[in-house]
Amino acid sequence: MSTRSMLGLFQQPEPAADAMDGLKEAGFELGSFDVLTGVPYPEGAFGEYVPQHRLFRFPAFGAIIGFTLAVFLTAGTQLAYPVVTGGKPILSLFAMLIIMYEMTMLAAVIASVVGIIFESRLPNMKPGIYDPRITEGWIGVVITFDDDSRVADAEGVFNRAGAVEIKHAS
Amino acid sequence: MASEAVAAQGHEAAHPELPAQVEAEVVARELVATTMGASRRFKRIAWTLGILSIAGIVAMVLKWIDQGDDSTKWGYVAALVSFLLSVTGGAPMVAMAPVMAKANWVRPVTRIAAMFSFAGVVTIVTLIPLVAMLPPLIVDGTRRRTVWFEAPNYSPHFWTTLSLFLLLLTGLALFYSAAIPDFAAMRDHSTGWRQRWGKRLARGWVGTDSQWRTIRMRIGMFGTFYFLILVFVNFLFTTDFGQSMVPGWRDAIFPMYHSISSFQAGVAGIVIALWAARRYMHLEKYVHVDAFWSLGRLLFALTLLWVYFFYSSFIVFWYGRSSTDVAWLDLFIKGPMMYAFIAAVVLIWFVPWWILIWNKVRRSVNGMAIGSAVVLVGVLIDRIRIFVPAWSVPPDQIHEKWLTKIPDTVYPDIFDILIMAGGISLAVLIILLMTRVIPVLSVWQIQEFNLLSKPIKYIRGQATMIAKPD
Amino acid sequence: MTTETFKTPNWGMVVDVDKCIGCNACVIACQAENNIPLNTQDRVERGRSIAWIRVERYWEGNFPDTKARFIPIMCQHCANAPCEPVCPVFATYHNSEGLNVQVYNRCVGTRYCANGCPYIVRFFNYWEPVWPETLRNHLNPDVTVRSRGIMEKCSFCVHRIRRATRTARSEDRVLLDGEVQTACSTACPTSALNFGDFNDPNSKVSKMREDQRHYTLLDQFATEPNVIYLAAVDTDRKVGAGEATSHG
Amino acid sequence: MQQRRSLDQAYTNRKLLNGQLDTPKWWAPTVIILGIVVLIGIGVISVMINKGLGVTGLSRPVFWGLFITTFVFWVGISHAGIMISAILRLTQAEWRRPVTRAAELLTVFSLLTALVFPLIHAGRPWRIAYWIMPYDFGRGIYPNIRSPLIWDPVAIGTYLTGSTLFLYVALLPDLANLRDRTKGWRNSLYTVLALGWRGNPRQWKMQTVGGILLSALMLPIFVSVHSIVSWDFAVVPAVEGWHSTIFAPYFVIGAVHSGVSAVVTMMALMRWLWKWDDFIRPEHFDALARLLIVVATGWLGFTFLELIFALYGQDAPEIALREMQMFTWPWNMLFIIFFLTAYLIPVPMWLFKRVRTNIALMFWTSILVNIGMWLERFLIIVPGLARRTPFVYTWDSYRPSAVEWTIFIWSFAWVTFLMLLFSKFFPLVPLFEQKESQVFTGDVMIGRAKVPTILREAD
Repeated sequence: MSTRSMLGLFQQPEPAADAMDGLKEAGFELGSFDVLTGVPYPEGAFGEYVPQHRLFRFPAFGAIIGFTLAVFLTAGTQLAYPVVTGGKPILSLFAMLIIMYEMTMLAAVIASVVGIIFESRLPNMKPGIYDPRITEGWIGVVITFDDDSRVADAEGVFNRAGAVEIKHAS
Repeated sequence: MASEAVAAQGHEAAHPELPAQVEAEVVARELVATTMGASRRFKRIAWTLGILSIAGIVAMVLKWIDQGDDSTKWGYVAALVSFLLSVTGGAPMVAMAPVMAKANWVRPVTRIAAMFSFAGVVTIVTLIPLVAMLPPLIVDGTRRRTVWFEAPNYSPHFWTTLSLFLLLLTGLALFYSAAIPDFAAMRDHSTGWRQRWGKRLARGWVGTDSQWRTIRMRIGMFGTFYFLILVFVNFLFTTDFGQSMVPGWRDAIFPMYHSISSFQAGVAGIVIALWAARRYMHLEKYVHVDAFWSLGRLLFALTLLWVYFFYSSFIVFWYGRSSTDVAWLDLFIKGPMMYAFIAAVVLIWFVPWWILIWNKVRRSVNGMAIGSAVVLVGVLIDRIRIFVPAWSVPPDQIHEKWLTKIPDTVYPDIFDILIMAGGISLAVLIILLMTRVIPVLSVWQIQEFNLLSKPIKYIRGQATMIAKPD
Repeated sequence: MTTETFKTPNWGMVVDVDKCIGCNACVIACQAENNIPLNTQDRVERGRSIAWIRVERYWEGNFPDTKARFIPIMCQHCANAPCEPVCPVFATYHNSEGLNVQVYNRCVGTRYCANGCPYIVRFFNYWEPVWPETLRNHLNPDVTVRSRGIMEKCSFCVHRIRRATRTARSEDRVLLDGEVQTACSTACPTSALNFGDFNDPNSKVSKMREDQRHYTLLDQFATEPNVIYLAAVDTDRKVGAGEATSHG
Repeated sequence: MQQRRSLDQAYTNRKLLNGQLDTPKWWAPTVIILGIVVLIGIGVISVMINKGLGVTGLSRPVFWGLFITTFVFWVGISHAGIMISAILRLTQAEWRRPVTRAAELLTVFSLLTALVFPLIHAGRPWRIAYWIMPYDFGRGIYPNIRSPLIWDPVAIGTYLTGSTLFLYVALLPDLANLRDRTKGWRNSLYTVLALGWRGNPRQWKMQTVGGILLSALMLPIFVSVHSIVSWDFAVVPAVEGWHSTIFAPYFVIGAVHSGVSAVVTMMALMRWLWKWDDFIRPEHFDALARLLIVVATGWLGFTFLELIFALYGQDAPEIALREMQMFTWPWNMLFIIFFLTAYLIPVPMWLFKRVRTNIALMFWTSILVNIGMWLERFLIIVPGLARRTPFVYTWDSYRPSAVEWTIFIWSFAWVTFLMLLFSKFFPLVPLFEQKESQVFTGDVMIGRAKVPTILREAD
């Protein structure tokens, strides 16, 4: 079915927050509307839902992968062709530790970057309705409808809150 | 933007995570009240500690009579001195650094940290026999390897003692200069001898602007001094009472290693003291979980730093493998104290690292207390595994280029055990008694804390507003 | 064949400093044997001369009663060679016969091994080696001509060892003591340089190393060299064990 | 502390995107000139590879010289980025905001430059593949992980990858900003790069949380990299001046010293070239200089320890080496310059607020520091090798050849070139952080006093 969405633009945080409250009162469920800002405001500044995330699992997972890889790589490459150098053991743990450490950290970093991208639901090549002025300090409240019947209420809320402009998209 | 919001709703409903704002006057009264009287539990603990410490002192005298001629037997005392130096010297430093960095969370911690420097007395007491045991610079005609290249004989004995005294004095000065307003508070809210002493020590404090300025200046000044002296003491003690006892032990990082684990022990000590104060003196209202959280992050960082410093010396010795390097490995790692070494690594690094990596633990009071206890034990064992082998090297080898004959493990005799127990309990006792003399949390710091950090409502959300005056 | 006959040797050298007269014959022999490029004046001035074995000269005592002391220095083939573990590509390693082997075609020329060597017996080819026309045909076919950009050092004439072993194997017998000789040891007129197998208890070198005069160079690095020196007898001081005297 | 100055976001965009949207006049000619220098440098490098290392001034026993020194120097500079962006982020220092990205950039580009040196410094650079990578399945023989020269590429590779990703993640909101400001092909480019960023709470939360997470992860890497570089030297017992246990932290803190100074230099240039006076302000220089005083003094302490324990052993060779390093021509001259420039001149000057807030003076002092820190590495590496050792008749000084100096200069041109090229397409100052600081800092009246405040999210 055609979900259409609407974007209300505000110049100040206060009215935007009012609009969010209004939408809540009007009984739109929390997931359906969201606030777009050009600046990270303190969490919950607009009374929006607090996004849940599992970011910290990614580095842990990555670290485990990296460490295992490193163990196999360091041990394997030494055992594959054991060459004695300077009376050091074939598996010199304290040299291997350094490589293991680096590879663990590398995998952890890569994994957490993947995690950050994924948890912010990116890449998203069809971001939907948007306005460039948001990056100039305006604040957008975007709402999506399953049925067109409720568009009017939302529009009313926006106007009452003092939206400077309202954009529609389907 | 922010300022309007702040101006508009500066004083809003309290934030769930931060406790309600307490009126300054209430703070003063309640905190001063904590010093009054002593519960039966307190008395019992104090007596036990007292008896232990006396036993320790007696044991030290007996050991002196019994083994006063054999320096190889005094490794455990050296380890004890190092441990006490670490904790009592490290703690005030840990409290001072964030103060100078204008960190807000540290304000409830400073007093309890500064109290540790009183326990520094014990360090000096236990150092006395050690100084007597330390071989002179010039052993049978030739100089032994020290940092005192051309200095007169017995310079290490003199300077180390002096610097330790200096550390103690600076610590006390630091404590006192930060305590003056609280003495004034006692003068105003206390009774009996406390009030009289408060009056005497407050030195006519009324809190004028100039008085505040001087106090801040003094804290900054003494803090800087304290840091410099602490590093210097660590350097002298570790080289004169550690490295120079072992032929061919040349470890440039060792003083830094010692300082780092001393900061670690200091943080751990503070956390435990804070935990006890919160638990038994019912100061939950003032000691927020935030303080533990920040200390937790600090402790975690120091834990990683410890393993870094250790590894950077270890890898050089292990890889270089020249005669002196091999001697080091044989003496300190796989030598007489191998199991102690493993225990130290587990307790200083592995366990705390694995505990403190979880934010849940860092944000929990008891979890932090457990972690810190582990660290403290670990540091003690680490000192033992370093200083006991170092002292157990017979003096006749002192002129060799590197250690050829690795000494056997020296196990503690009854004297050592008593001395260590006594020394530590004396230190604890001193801190305990101090809590009867002055509020365990600095009154004015708490007041300032409440003044400068306010939970506010920002548009629709919650935030903490922290003022940063220059 | 029993294992007894083919037990792996541990090649080493015993240098009797007392017998060395500093004639430099060993240096020339090595130069010729191992295709070492000529040390032209410019190379020596730039400190880029290559000499797998060199004879160091020290003066002892003050004029007029001065003594010249000579000590031949070549790769010590250390059991704990500091040069080996630092090589990132295994271009130098320790083989089963106690030799410190340089693998020319693995070397990428990081020169880290040279920094690691306390005896400074490793050499880098800064230029492509060139010989005058007359010398081209004198090159030893058994020895690789090292291209530029790689390290080289004394190999205990490993090609001679290999050849001797091969002949022994083909004649189905054990290597005799003294059958393998390095270029320098053959050239030495006073037999100050003696090459042999330390694993064979009856070999000449094994007997010589029992001498009470024996010592190794720079023992503070605990490199356990396979080159043993016998101190000069007429003085109780070992020639520069660790501390070098006035360099003339 | 941060004087709060209310800046309209549109204005912030206009000013900070001027590098991309209306490029300054000087940009094109500068880039062309630098490009020519870079080309010359590359030419010289290829000549050296073609002719062989004979063209350098290296000899025996000075096998390592200017190249390795410069390698260590650039790795040191690369420690600016994480120092500023990670440590200051974790300690929540507000004044870090305008410089974080530039610092991370410096990290990435100086690492790219540093990597070149060990490779061209090898005798046969065309064969380094099996040094860096365990690819040689044919022979089944792989790199020797016991060698510090294997630890290096691993560590630097990790650091490089990590900081590049860190840089990109922190770039996302600004890419979205550029996407909104541009038209045509650039717009489509930025649209792709911005991955469809809209700035909803979830994305912002990931920015902040992820930033902290990445900082916490990058910090240990940052420490490990220079430690491992220092172990290249420290694990060699044969060279007296190198075999010291303190090298790892000593190098790291020295690296921070030079890196942060390099950031100061760059900040001054950015302020002058792009006219960002509103964003890069004296108080930032002030704060950085305070930091530098602490770092430099700590570094001095380590230097002292290094020296004391070098002499502590009282072995003849060690003392001889130090004698040469400090009191014999030409090293003594270099040593004096090193000590003056690295500490004695800049740090006392920074003690005065008038100097700390004077951008020109900060610029020159920070350059002095980096001269000094380069000399420090030189004085560790070269005299250590050129020292007089037993049983060698060649111990001689080392004079870098013209080729080496050219490649040395090339490295600076190369880094600047990359920086300017980047500045053409991406903002050097993180816009969203700039705006964020506008949101998160304020003033409050305590009594009659106007006190600057910081908002902390209630976590």
